[in-house]
Formats: sequence, structure tokens, C-alpha cells
Amino acid sequence: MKLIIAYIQPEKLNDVKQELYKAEIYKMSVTNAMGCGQQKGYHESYRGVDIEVNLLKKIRLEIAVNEDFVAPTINAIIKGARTGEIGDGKIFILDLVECIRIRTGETGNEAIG
Amino acid sequence: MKLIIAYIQPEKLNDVKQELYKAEIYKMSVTNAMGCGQQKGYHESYRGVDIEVNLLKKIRLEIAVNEDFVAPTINAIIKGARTGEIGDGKIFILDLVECIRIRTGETGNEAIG
Amino acid sequence: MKLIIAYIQPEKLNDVKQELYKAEIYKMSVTNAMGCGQQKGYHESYRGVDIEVNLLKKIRLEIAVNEDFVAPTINAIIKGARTGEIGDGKIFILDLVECIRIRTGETGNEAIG
Amino acid sequence: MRRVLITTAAVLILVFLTTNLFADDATTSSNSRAIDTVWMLLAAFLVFFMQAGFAMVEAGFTRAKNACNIIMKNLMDFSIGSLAYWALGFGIMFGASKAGLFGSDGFFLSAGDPSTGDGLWQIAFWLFQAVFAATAATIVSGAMAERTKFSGYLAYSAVITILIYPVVGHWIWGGGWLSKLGMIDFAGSTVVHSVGGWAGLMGAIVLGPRVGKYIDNNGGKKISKAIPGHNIPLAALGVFILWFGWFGFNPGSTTSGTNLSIATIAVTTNLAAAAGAISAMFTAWIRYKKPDASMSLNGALAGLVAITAPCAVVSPLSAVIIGLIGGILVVLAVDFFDKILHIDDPVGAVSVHGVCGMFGTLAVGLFAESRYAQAAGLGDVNGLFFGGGAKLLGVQALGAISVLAWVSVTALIMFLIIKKTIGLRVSREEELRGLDIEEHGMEAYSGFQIFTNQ
Amino acid sequence: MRRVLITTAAVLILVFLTTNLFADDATTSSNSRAIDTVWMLLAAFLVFFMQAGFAMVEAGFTRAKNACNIIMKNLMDFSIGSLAYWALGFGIMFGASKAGLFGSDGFFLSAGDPSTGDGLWQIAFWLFQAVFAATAATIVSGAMAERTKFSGYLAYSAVITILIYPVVGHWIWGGGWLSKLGMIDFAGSTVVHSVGGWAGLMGAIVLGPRVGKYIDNNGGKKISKAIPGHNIPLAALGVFILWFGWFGFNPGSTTSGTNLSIATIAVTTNLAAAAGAISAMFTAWIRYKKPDASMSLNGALAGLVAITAPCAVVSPLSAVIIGLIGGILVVLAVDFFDKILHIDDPVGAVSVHGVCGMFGTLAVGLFAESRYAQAAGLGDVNGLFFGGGAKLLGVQALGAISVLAWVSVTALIMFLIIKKTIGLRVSREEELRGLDIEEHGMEAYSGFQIFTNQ
Amino acid sequence: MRRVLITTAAVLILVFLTTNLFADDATTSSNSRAIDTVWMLLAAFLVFFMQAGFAMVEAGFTRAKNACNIIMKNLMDFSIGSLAYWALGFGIMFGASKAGLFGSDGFFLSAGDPSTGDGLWQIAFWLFQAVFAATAATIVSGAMAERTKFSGYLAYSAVITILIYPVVGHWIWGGGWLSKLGMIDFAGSTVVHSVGGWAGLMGAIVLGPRVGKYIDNNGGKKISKAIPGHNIPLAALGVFILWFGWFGFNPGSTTSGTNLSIATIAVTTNLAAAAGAISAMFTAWIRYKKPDASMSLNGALAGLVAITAPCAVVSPLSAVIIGLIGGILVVLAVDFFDKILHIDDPVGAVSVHGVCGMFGTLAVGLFAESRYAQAAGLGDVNGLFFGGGAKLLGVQALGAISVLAWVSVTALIMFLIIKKTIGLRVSREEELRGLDIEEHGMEAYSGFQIFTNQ
Ligand SMILES: Nc1ncnc2c1ncn2[C@@H]1O[C@H](COP(=O)(O)OP(=O)(O)O)[C@@H](O)[C@H]1O
Ligand SMILES: Nc1ncnc2c1ncn2[C@@H]1O[C@H](COP(=O)(O)OP(=O)(O)O)[C@@H](O)[C@H]1O
Ligand SMILES: Nc1ncnc2c1ncn2[C@@H]1O[C@H](COP(=O)(O)OP(=O)(O)O)[C@@H](O)[C@H]1O
Repeated sequence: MKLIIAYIQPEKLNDVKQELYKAEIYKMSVTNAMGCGQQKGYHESYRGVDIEVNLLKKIRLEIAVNEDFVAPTINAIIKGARTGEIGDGKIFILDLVECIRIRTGETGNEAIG
Repeated sequence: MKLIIAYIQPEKLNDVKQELYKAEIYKMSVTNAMGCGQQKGYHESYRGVDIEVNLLKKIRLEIAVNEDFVAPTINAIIKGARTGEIGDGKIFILDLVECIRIRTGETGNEAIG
Repeated sequence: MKLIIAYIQPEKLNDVKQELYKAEIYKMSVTNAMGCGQQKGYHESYRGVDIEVNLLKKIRLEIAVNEDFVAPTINAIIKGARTGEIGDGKIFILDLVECIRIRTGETGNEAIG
Repeated sequence: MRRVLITTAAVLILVFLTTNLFADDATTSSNSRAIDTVWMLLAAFLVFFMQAGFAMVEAGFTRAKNACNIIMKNLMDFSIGSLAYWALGFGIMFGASKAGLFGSDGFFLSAGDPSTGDGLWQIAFWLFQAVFAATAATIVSGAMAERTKFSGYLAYSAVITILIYPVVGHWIWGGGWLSKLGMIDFAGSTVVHSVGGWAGLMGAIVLGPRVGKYIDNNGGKKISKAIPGHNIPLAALGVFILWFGWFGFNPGSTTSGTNLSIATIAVTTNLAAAAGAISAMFTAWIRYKKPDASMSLNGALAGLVAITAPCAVVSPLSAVIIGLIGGILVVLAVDFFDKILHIDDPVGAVSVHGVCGMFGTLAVGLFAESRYAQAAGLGDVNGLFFGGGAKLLGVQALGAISVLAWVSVTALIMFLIIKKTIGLRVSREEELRGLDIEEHGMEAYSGFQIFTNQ
Repeated sequence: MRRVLITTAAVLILVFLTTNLFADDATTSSNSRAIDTVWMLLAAFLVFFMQAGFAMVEAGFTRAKNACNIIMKNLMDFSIGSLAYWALGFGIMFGASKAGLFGSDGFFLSAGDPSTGDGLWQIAFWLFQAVFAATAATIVSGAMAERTKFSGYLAYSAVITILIYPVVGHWIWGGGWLSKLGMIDFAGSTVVHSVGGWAGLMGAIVLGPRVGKYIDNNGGKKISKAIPGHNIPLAALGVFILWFGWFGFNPGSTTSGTNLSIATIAVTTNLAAAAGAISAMFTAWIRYKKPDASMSLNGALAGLVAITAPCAVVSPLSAVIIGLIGGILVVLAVDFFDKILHIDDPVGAVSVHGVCGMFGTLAVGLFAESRYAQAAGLGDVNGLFFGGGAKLLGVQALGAISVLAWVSVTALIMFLIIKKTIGLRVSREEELRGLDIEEHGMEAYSGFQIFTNQ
Repeated sequence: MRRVLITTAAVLILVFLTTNLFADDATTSSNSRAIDTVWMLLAAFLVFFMQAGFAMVEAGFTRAKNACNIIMKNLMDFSIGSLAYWALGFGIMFGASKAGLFGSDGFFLSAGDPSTGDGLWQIAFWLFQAVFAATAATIVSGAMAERTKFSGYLAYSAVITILIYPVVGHWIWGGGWLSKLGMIDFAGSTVVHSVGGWAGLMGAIVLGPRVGKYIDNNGGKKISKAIPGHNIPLAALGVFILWFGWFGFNPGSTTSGTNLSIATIAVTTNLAAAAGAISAMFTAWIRYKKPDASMSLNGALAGLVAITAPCAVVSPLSAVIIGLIGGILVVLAVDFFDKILHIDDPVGAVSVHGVCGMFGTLAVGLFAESRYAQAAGLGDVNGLFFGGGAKLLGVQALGAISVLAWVSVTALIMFLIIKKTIGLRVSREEELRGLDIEEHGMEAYSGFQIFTNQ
């Protein structure tokens, strides 16, 4: 099992969700995040004074999947999030040791989906 | 060492905290999250138009523990969070390579608790 | 590759960022979090009634780095965040299996920086 | 010749009068009536605006997940209250008295003939009274916030504006038995505020506390937990709006702009509010080590409620003293209801309106001064501190206690009936998730990240 | 001797008059003029304050990422509108009539001579009219929210206050052809609200819906999606402010405080608003199973808009009925524009101001009663339900339709021209990221965590 | 017979007079006094409401972590100011003059006898003056926001309302030396706004900038960093409230509703505000490439401050010009204080109130026109541009500079004394964590996720 973490542009969340649904990945967790990457902050100012917006708003996805779902998940994320512009985001993959469904106590591959 | 990530219902946070305290787990980190799982969104509407609430509000717990605390932690979370209804949440377990206490520079099992 | 997660005091974020920049680590993700640790909550009250502030506001950093950047990153975080007082925070290190840049599809060490 | 002269003089004078005085058909008395009407209407508008103040205070002092619900309660108690007071309440309050207990005609504004000056006066007077009735009604929503079933609340709204409030109003302002005894409640410390406060107290008791408000200690002792309000700036705005509206509430209660004691009333109102804010702040500072903002805001309201009855009959200095006491009282009362009685009143409505309303009513009996009372047209009365003896104080106390009794009993019965029929409280799950989603299917702050576990 | 007596008497009377009546040079007529001026100015201030109400309602009912933009639109349409109406609009509305179609003098407040009572009256009257003009202008921003280019909006602001609104105003209030036909639009259900509503409708059509508002179903059918507002308490505050301001809008439209029918007007205004809130709530409750807060708030506004034309000529009972209908209508209209026509009006401005404005205008023809109309100085008119036949109703309908036609055509042309030249809509990316950052380079809620993907 | 006739005539006339004129004992002069009192009180209420406006503007333009503190400062400077001005300030301002420098009696409202018309007038006048004094006091909190120790701020509040403000008031409005020279500051550009602005400037200087506001560049040059406000919609609401309140501030300063130049004043006030908003927006647009909302809002306030002195003596056209200049000036001044002088004024109070207040005072000397001044009862004065020569301008300049000198020196001394004794600034840690938690032990937005690192 793998835990996939992806940082994407906020406005791409809906597109990514659509692609994940198409790939039959229905479970995920989403949080707000701020990110520093290659993308330069847009020019923001307040009362004529520049604001160093080097922390840009991002959406963080966390998706736990079985091994055979790793590739489809990654592809779906890329398909939904890629524009070709700096700031598109990044995907990180971690090993997931165990997964437990709280309601039933099921574990492992059973629990993940 | 393991890193335990749990998604639970927001209203269950206090109960889970109580159970963790009883199991002598005092350290944790909490973030707001939105989740898609088996649980269907409750019916929300605005001005008579349905809102697709497929992202439900969840609480994300992150708890780093030594190996012998893994089971008690999981049990405590389940005890506090389970209602038997869809939406109770999920627990993920990752391997934790290292842990460092910033204040003292201690590492490993020393640092975690 | 490693994924470094650090919990620090909110007011230390700028200092940590400075130190990371000095160590030539420019990429990171930041989220808001609430934490329970050794630090006791400050005394907060509302209308004369105590509030149990055992969840303190923290900043959560997530930084993915190549192996040779692990030590500099940790040092930079410690340098920026340490005051010597309880509540300074903690660093967790996880193994990172893979990293993908969404824009280009690059993977691994290439993608991380 | 003389005759011609005289006639000429008379004609000249008449012409003169005609040209100068009756241009546009205005007369001195039509002008003074216009001044009175304009004043009373503007004051009514200001009092109406207090609805916004209550809505903001109550929303700000409670949690984000219940903000829509509070808003809806405030909107609806005013709306339902307006119609109910038009249909029935006004008649029961100001109609022909039955045994000094309640009025019995003038329903549906039937006395409001638009073609006569008197009829128009009645119509303007109705509006002024209607916004007062709605104020009494809306006070209650604060004490019952965050756990009341919406449909139950709608039922309550109608009952208070049709029955509970107008009867008290009749007793004190409508020619009823207390007004005959000489009770002075100039702008309604008792009529409006205590009625709202005591009804809220009964509501809070029948409802029980919010989930998580009182937890059992290991020693089996109940401990009070703070449930902080979610938007203090909004609550502060509400308090400023209320203070602003109170300038309609108190000075407007002359119902006459040609009664120049409106000046004194505006000043005593302002000084008492300022004094209340200051003394509440220092009381909180001493007791809790920090100058709590929500208590200071409550203090200003406490000063305002306390001065509402005596505003027209006391000196500015007395107003300052009354305000100072009100501000201290509200902090002690909040502590008392919360920590001793364990009655959960999220915004402190019972302390502010009930307790300080009662105090203000008694303050008339203590601080009234004849020279202020006479200027306001309230006769030659003096309170205990100004040589008038204890008689007025006795009447005031009788009034305050009678109203406490009437409201407690009727409100208690009403809430118990609602509880058995429509239902008064939402379920534990609904309360935890928030009334906005459960009762209204929406969120107050869509898109904002809010910790919803509290 | 007699002569002396007579003379003495006359002198005495004169002295008497002098002392009592002309202290400070005041006369009865100067007093009544002062009452009228004070009243009209205070009413104008209240109507001005409605700008804050509109800003809060519109900001609260849209998303956080566009809140600064909405604020700027409201600030600027009032500011530009004020100058434009001063320079040109007022003259076109109230200047000497050309064929009953538009006015042609009095630009730059040229009739406002400060040294005469009449001139000062003109000046006060200008302010009262200016805040009305700005109200019409600002209604539009709600219907066009969240996607309009800021510079395009500035251009629109000027055109509506210089041309579209004043021409309608001239027809109905400025001595133009509709006023000659006897159309009654007392405080502007048509002149102000419908003008704003229909202009907003054209704007919303030309702009098209917000990204994500209507999505294509699998079956190729468009489905409407909710885009919830971000701050319902703020929107509610806005509604309370509007209701408060409406007490200037409607009763102030007598432009005279000595016309005591201000009392009736204030009461009908309040009752209709209350009734509208209640009926909208229940309509929403029945249709959507939950008492939606935003619809109930819209309902209060619907009642207010509907009573604006008839407020001076109908009874309180009729006002309640008009309000109830307005509240139902607004819910149905919102549904109709959204779910059937798929026109995206984020705050429901078209339904509230356009539809209910038209209904209110017709309601005059149905509910007018002579005894109210005469008290307000509007003559002996009766509507269909009170024995006056269908004539008045016909005139009202003609007026409402003519204005619909005029505004639709001119606003459509204007928006199309703006679209071709300055540009009317921001790009998809700008819309997704939010107008605050893209158009104004700032955020409304700096530091707050907000889900910005919607 | 003739005698009978005459007598009859006289009696008839008298009866006539009695019936028509003295119903309710009203006389023309009592009516005009009532109109004046009602007007002055309503204006005072509006000015009071500006406190809410200041609180919202200042809270909105600063960070969420300090919002309770700002609210408390505004509540407390008004409350303490009210009592201080009642006890001492009013006497120093309007008491019997000592050498034209300060007043010396009338403390504790001792001239306010409630039984005479004059006494009641004094009481109403006190309220009107008290809300002005509090306005001057509250301006300062904006410039000192986000870093001032609360107890130090309380001390400051008392000093400004007891000493600094009343002395200036005495000079210009209380019969002091500047009023004798013929200085015209109709509603207080200098008396109120400059006093607040310059005191704020001293406070900001003594305090030093907020942590992180100016950072050292590599080249050793200081760079200004933006610290964005947390709630622009709330700030915008505040500006609308201030604008609304200003209709009490300026037209109310006639203290008379029978002085019909209130109409002109209301119009000049509105036009200047509108012009200020527009010119500030365009200035910001040109300089920073984006139409900044906070600057546009400041622009409206700048126009209002600038027109405050000349509102009664200039034409609408001049008002537009004054507003336009004010709007440009405020943007340049904000830049100047921030980027050149590196004085940290979080909400721009010094630029809005100090600089534009001074400009408005000078504008009297430039734009005054006799026909407006005479209508307002201010005599036959003309400014430089209208043939009056430079004399008036000289007096205005002298006044503005004298006040600058007086306020700078006394405020500086006061702040330095507070710094040495009570302490003026919180510690770095307290500032970073926020004054709400550190000073008041609470949060403004409990439950909301806010990035608190800034
Ligand atoms: N090494 C990293 N560690 C943690 N987060 C990262 C890292 N690299 C990128 N991110 C996250 O991904 C977001 C998108 O980065 P982006 O600028 O698109 O990176 P790039 O184009 O260089 O891949 C960043 O804002 C940040 O939140
Ligand atoms: N595979 C997953 N990946 C990421 N998050 C998940 C996954 N499954 C569940 N979650 C999180 O757990 C929450 C609870 O899920 P729930 O509906 O209770 O799942 P189930 O009952 O299917 O286990 C979800 O809202 C989501 O935040
Ligand atoms: N074992 C843990 N698991 C998860 N989070 C932790 C853990 N220990 C500490 N944290 C996070 O780090 C923050 C700082 O902890 P701190 O009180 O400084 O811990 P200590 O001083 O004991 O290392 C906590 O508020 C919490 O968010």
C-alpha cells in the first residue's frame, strides 16, 4: 500500500477530482496548504506596499491506495492538474504500512478502498 | 517508530483525545481536513440549489509513537471515534525513520514522547 | 529521498524560512496545525471562564529532500526554531519512495528540488 | 372713521397672520405635532436598528456553526413579532383596560385613522411600540442560543408579543394597575428588558445547558467550561449599534420632540453606558486578571439597561453612578448564573437585561430627582436618596417583582408546552454539527476553515 | 379714548406676536420649512446608509475571493454616481421637460442658490434624489458580481446615473409623460428598483454565468449548482441596514415632515418587510425542506421593494398582503431565473428589485385606497380592489412595461458597447483565482484559511 | 357699540391665537428651539455612531490577532472620554475664557439646568461636543494599533479628552484667541481631525514600527513591508458608517435645524467624499497599477476630513475640487510617512486626519465664498480664489500650525511620560503572538483557522 501526497493548484481541485473519479478512485483527503516551489508569487500589494507572497495557496491531497492503484492515481492527478506552467505541483509517494477502517476494524487492502 | 495518521469526525475529537489520554498518549498534532470516503455528504443547499458536499469536514490526527505504543494508540482512536456508522474514519500507519526534538536535539525514542 | 515533517511555533516560521533559504532549500509546504506536546497551553479565558487550550497553534512544514539535504534541512529548522523553551517543536523524518513533478513528469531526485 | 380704522387693523392683522403663519396651512400646533411625529418616528427607526445590534451581538458571542440560526431567529422574531403585535399585542397593551390587567380593543391598528392627526399619531405610536415589543422578544434568543429548535422558537416569538409582553406593558404603560400605583419605568428597564431577560432565563432553564458547557469533575462537582464566541468584532459592532439605537429607545420615549428633556435623557443614557463599560472592564480585570472584551461590551449594555427606567428622572451624576453599578452587577451576575447556578446563557442576556433591568427599575426609587422628573413631565417625585422616602422605591420593587412573577410563570408554562408539542431542543448530534447545517441546511462562512469540533 | 384703546390693543397684539413668534426670526412657515428640510435630509442620510447595506448583502452572498471587488464596486458606483448625478443626471431628471421625455436644465446644481429658502430646498432635494439614483446604480452590482471587469463596471456606473435612470425618473417623478397619465410610484418600486433590477438582468445576460454555475448533465441538460455566499452574518447585517434605510426611502419620499402620513408609510413599510420575510421563509421551507436564511433575508427585501410604490396609498392590512405576496414571488423568481432561464444572478437582485418592483407598481393599481392617498396628498384614487376600477392598474402596468422596455434596450446596448470596448468580463483564470487578487491585488481576509478552489 | 366690537374682535383674535398657536403650550419660538434641539441630538447620535465606524475601519485594516484589542481601545476611549469630558474637558473648552487660552468653569455639566430651555440646550450641546471629543480621541488608536500596551492607552485617552483636545477647542470654538482672529473651522478639520492625527503621529513615533514592518535591505537601506489588514469588508462597512455619521458631524455643526444651510453642508460633504474616493482610487491605480480598495476607502475619508472645515462656506463645485485634492493627498501622504519617513501608521490615520485636516483648514482660506458663508451665518468672508485676498488664508494657516505645535509638544510629552511610567509598548513576544491573547486573554475569531505567523 502506498500513501500518495499531491500538491496542486487550488483551482485544479475539481478537475483532479473528476479524473480520479474516472479512474475509480473515490477516497481521498484534502487540506489547505501554502507552498514554496519554483513558482514565483504573483504580485500582491496592500496600500501600495509589496507583499512578499512567496507562500502560495495550494491544495494538498492525501490518497491511500493499494499497489495496483498507484499508477492510475498518479496519472489521474497529472491529467487533472497539469497545465504545463510552473506551479502545477508535485506528487510524493510514501510506503503505507497499515490501514485500518475505524468503523469495522478491517485492515490492509480491505480497508483502503 | 511509527507515524499514525487518523481521519475522524470533527465531533469525535474530544472523545478520541480522552481515550488517548487514558492510554497515556499525550502528544499529537491536529489539522482540519476535508474528506471523501464511503460516507455520502449530508444534504446541503443554498437558496434552494443543491450543493455537492462530497468533501466532508474531517479532523486529521498525526501521532508519532514508539513501536510499543502503536497498538494502544490505534485502540484508543477506534474506541473514541467508532460509532458504527459510515464516516467513522480511517487510520494509516507509516514508518517513521527519525524523530528530533527541536529544543534539545534529542532523537529517536527519546524524542518522541 | 526523505520527507521531513516539522512542527514549529507559528511566530518562528519566518526565521525558519530564512535559515532554509541560507541552506539553499527553497521548496516546502506549510499548513496550519494544532498541537499537544509538553508545552502547557497559555492561560486563555472567555467571560471569566477558563478555556482548556491544550491544542496550541502550530505550523506544520513538509519538505521533501534528497538524502544529502537531510542534515542541512534539519539543522536549518533547528537553527530557526529553537529558543530552548518548551514548545519549540519536533521534526519527523519519513522515507520517500518517489517524487513526481506534475508539470514535466520528471521523477526522483530530479523532481524534488 | 374709527370703525374703518378698526376694521382695517383687524383685517391687516388677519392678513398678516394668514401670510406668515398659514403658508402651507401650517400652524404652530401642526408644527409641534410634526416635530413630535418626526421625532417619534426617527426614534422608532433607531430602535428598529437595534435588531441588527442584537443579531450581531448574539451571532458574535456564539459559535460559527450556529450563526445562520441566530440570524434567522432575530429576523423572524422581529417579523413575526411585528405582525403579532399589529394583530393583537398592541390592543392588549393599550386597548381599553379590563380591571387594570390587560387592554381589550384597538386590534389590527383599528384606531389608526389616516385622515386625522390623532389617527396618524396612533399609527406612529404603534410603530414605536412595535419595535419595543420586538426588542423584548429578541432578547430571549441570546439566552437560548445554539441549542433551540427553530420551529419551537417561532412559536415562542408569537406568544411573547401577543401575550407576555403586552400584559406587562399594559400594567406599567397602558394605564394598568402598576401605572396607577405610580410606578415609573420611563423607557422600559422592566417592561422591555426584564421581560426579555426573565423569559430568557426560563428558556435557558427549560432547555438545559449546551453540550460540553458543564462537565463533571472527578470530585463529582460541575465545572463550567468556556465556549468562546466566534466573532468579537461583529459582536462589538452589535454593541455600538445597540448603543446608537438606545438614543432612540430612551430619548424617544418622550414620544415628543418638543419635550426638551430629550437632551437630558440622551446625556444620562450616554454617561451610564460609558460608566458601565468602564466598571465592567475593571471588575473583569480584577476578577480574571485580564480586561475581557466581551465583558466590557456587556458592561456598556448593562449601563444602558440600567439607565432605561430612570433616564428621565435622574441627574447626569446619578446616571454615572447607576452605570457604574450596572457594570459591576453584570459581571457578578454572569458569574453567578454560570458558575453557581449552572444556567447556560451564551450571551449573558439574563444578566444584562433581567438583572440590570431590575436594578434600573429600583434605581428610580433611589436616584429620582424632582427637577429632572418635572422637566420631563413626570411630576414631582424624589427617590430615597433625594428626600422622597421609600414609597417610590416600594412601588418600583413591587412592580419589578410582579413582572418577574408573571413572566416566570407564563414563560415557564409556554416553554414546557412547546417542549411537549413542537419540541424545544435539537438533538445532541444536531447540536454538535451545528444548527446552521441541521436546521437551515447551510453554512454561515462557506469556504472558511473552521475547527468544528467545539 | 377709543382710538387709544384700539391702538393699544393692536400694538399689544403686535408686540405679543413679535415677542413670541419671531424670536430668532422664526415664523411658523420657516419652522415648517425647517421641519421639512430636516426630515428630508435625515431621510437622505438613511438612504445613503443603504449603500452600506447593499455592500454587505452583496459581499456576504458571494465568495470571499471577490469581497474586495464587491466593496469597490459599491463604493465607486456611489461615488461616480454622486458626481455624475450632480453634473448631469439631476438636470435630466428634474430639468425643464422636453416633450415629457427628459429634463434639460439645472445641471451642476445650478438652481441651488444658497441664499434663498427655495434654493436651499433645491439643494436638500438634490441630495435626496442623488442617494436614490445611487441606489438604482448599486443594485446592478449584485447581479453582475464575481465576474465583471472593474473598469467596465465603472463605465456602466456613469451611464446609468447620467442617462438610464434619470430618464425614467423624469417620466414618473420629473413631470414626464407617465406622471401626466397619473402613474403613482410613490417611493420608486419602478423608478429605482425595477430600473436597477432590469439593468442587472441585462448585465447578467451579457456577462453569462460564473464558471461552474451551470454544468452539463450527462443527458445534455444544464444543471444549476449552488455557489454559496461566504458570510451570511454580514449579509444579514446588510439586510437590517437596508430595512433601516428604507425608513428613509419610503417615509422620506414625502420630502416633508409636516405631512403626517409619514407615520402610515413607516408602518406599511415595516409590515410589508416583516410579511415578506415570513412568507419567503415558509415558501423556501416548503420547497427546499429547510428554512433557508438567504431566502428569508431576500424575502424581507422583497417585501420592502414591493411596498415602495404603494406605501403611501394602502392600508396596513394591504401592506401585509403585498409583503406576503412579495416574499413568495421572490422565491419563485429566483428559482425561475436560476433553474429555468439559467441566468446567473448571484444575490437575486433581479428577482428582488426587478420582479418585486414591478409587482409593487401593479399593487398600487390593486390596493390603493383613497383615504390613505388623500392623507398623503396624492388625491382621490382607488385601486381595483377598492372600487376604483382598472384604470389606475392600466396606467401602472403601462408604466412598468415602458420602463422595462427602456431599461432593457438601453442597458443591453450599453453593456454590449462596454463589452466590445473596455471589456465586461474577466478571464476564466482571473475568475477562478478571484477578482480581489486579480483586479485589486489584495485579499479581503488576509491570514484566514479559505478553501479557494470554488 | 364700537367698543364692544373692538373688544370682540380683540378677544376673537386672542381666542384664535390661543386655540391655534398655543395648543400644548407650543409657540413658534419653542418649536424652533425644539427643531434645533432635535436636530442637534440626532446629529450627535450620528456622530456617536462614527465610533462604530472607527472601530470597524481600524479592526479591519489590522491583523486578526489584534482585533479584540482595537475594539477595546475604541470602546474605552469613548467611555473614558465621555466621563472625562463631562467632568473636566467641556469646562476647559467652553468655560469662561482665561486669556483666550482655556476655559475655567462649567465642569460636571454644572450649567445644565434641566428646568430651563437654556439649561436643556446646554445639555444637548454637551452631548454634541462630547461625541466630537471622543472622535478626536479615537483617531489616535489607529495610528498606534497592534503594538500599544492597553493600560498605557487608557491613560492616553483621559489626557487627550481632558487637556489636549479641549484647549484647541477653546482656541477655535470656545471663544479663544484663534476664534477672535476669525479662524473658520466649521466642523473641525483642525479641532477634531488634525488633533487626532497629530497626536497619533506622536504616538506612532514614540512607539516605533511594528515588528517586521521595516526590514533592512542588504544595502543597509530600510524597506517597507506590507502588513495587510484582515477584514476589508468590515473596514468598508466602517467607512460607510463614518460617511453616514459625517452627515451628523458636518451639517450638525450648525447646531440648528432651522439654519437651512444644513442642506448645502450635507451636499458639500457628500460630494467631497465621493470625489476623494475617486481621486484616491485613480492615484493608487496609477502609482501601484491596481485600484487598491483600502486606499480608495481612505480616499473617501480624506475627502470627508478635508471638507469638514470648509463645508459651510464653499460651493458644491469647490467641494468636489477639495475632495479630489484630499484623495490625491492621502495617497501621497501615506507613501511619504511609510516609505520616506518610515513611520508606521497601520491604518493611515495621520495622513487621513492630520494631513487632510490641515489641508481642509487651508482650503477655507482658498475656496470660501461669501454667499455660502452668509447663508450659514458665518459672515461676509471670501477666500483667496474668490477675491477675499490672503488674509483669511493666513489666519487659517496660523491656526493649523499653532495646533500642530501644541498637539505635537503636549502629545510627545504625554507619550514619553506614559512610556517611562505605565509603559507604552508590549514586548516583542506579545506583539508576535497578538495583543488579543496577551492583553485580553481571548481570540477575536475563535475556531477560525488563521495563519498567525505574520
Ligand atoms: N521539495 C518539496 N517539498 C515540499 N513541498 C514541495 C516541494 N516541492 C514542491 N512542493 C510543493 O508543491 C507546490 C508546487 O510546486 P511547484 O512550484 O509547482 O514546483 P515545481 O514546478 O518546481 O515542481 C509547492 O508550492 C509546494 O507546496
Ligand atoms: N483511501 C483513502 N485515502 C485518503 N483518505 C481516506 C481514504 N479513505 C478514507 N479517507 C479519509 O477518511 C475519511 C473517513 O472515511 P469514511 O467515509 O469513514 O471511510 P470508510 O467508512 O469507507 O472507511 C474520509 O472522509 C477521508 O478523509
Ligand atoms: N509524538 C508526537 N506526535 C505528533 N505530533 C507531535 C508529537 N510530539 C510533538 N508533536 C507536535 O509538536 C509540537 C511541539 O511539541 P513540543 O511541546 O515542543 O514537544 P516537546 O517539547 O515535548 O518536543 C506539538 O504541539 C505537536 O504539534
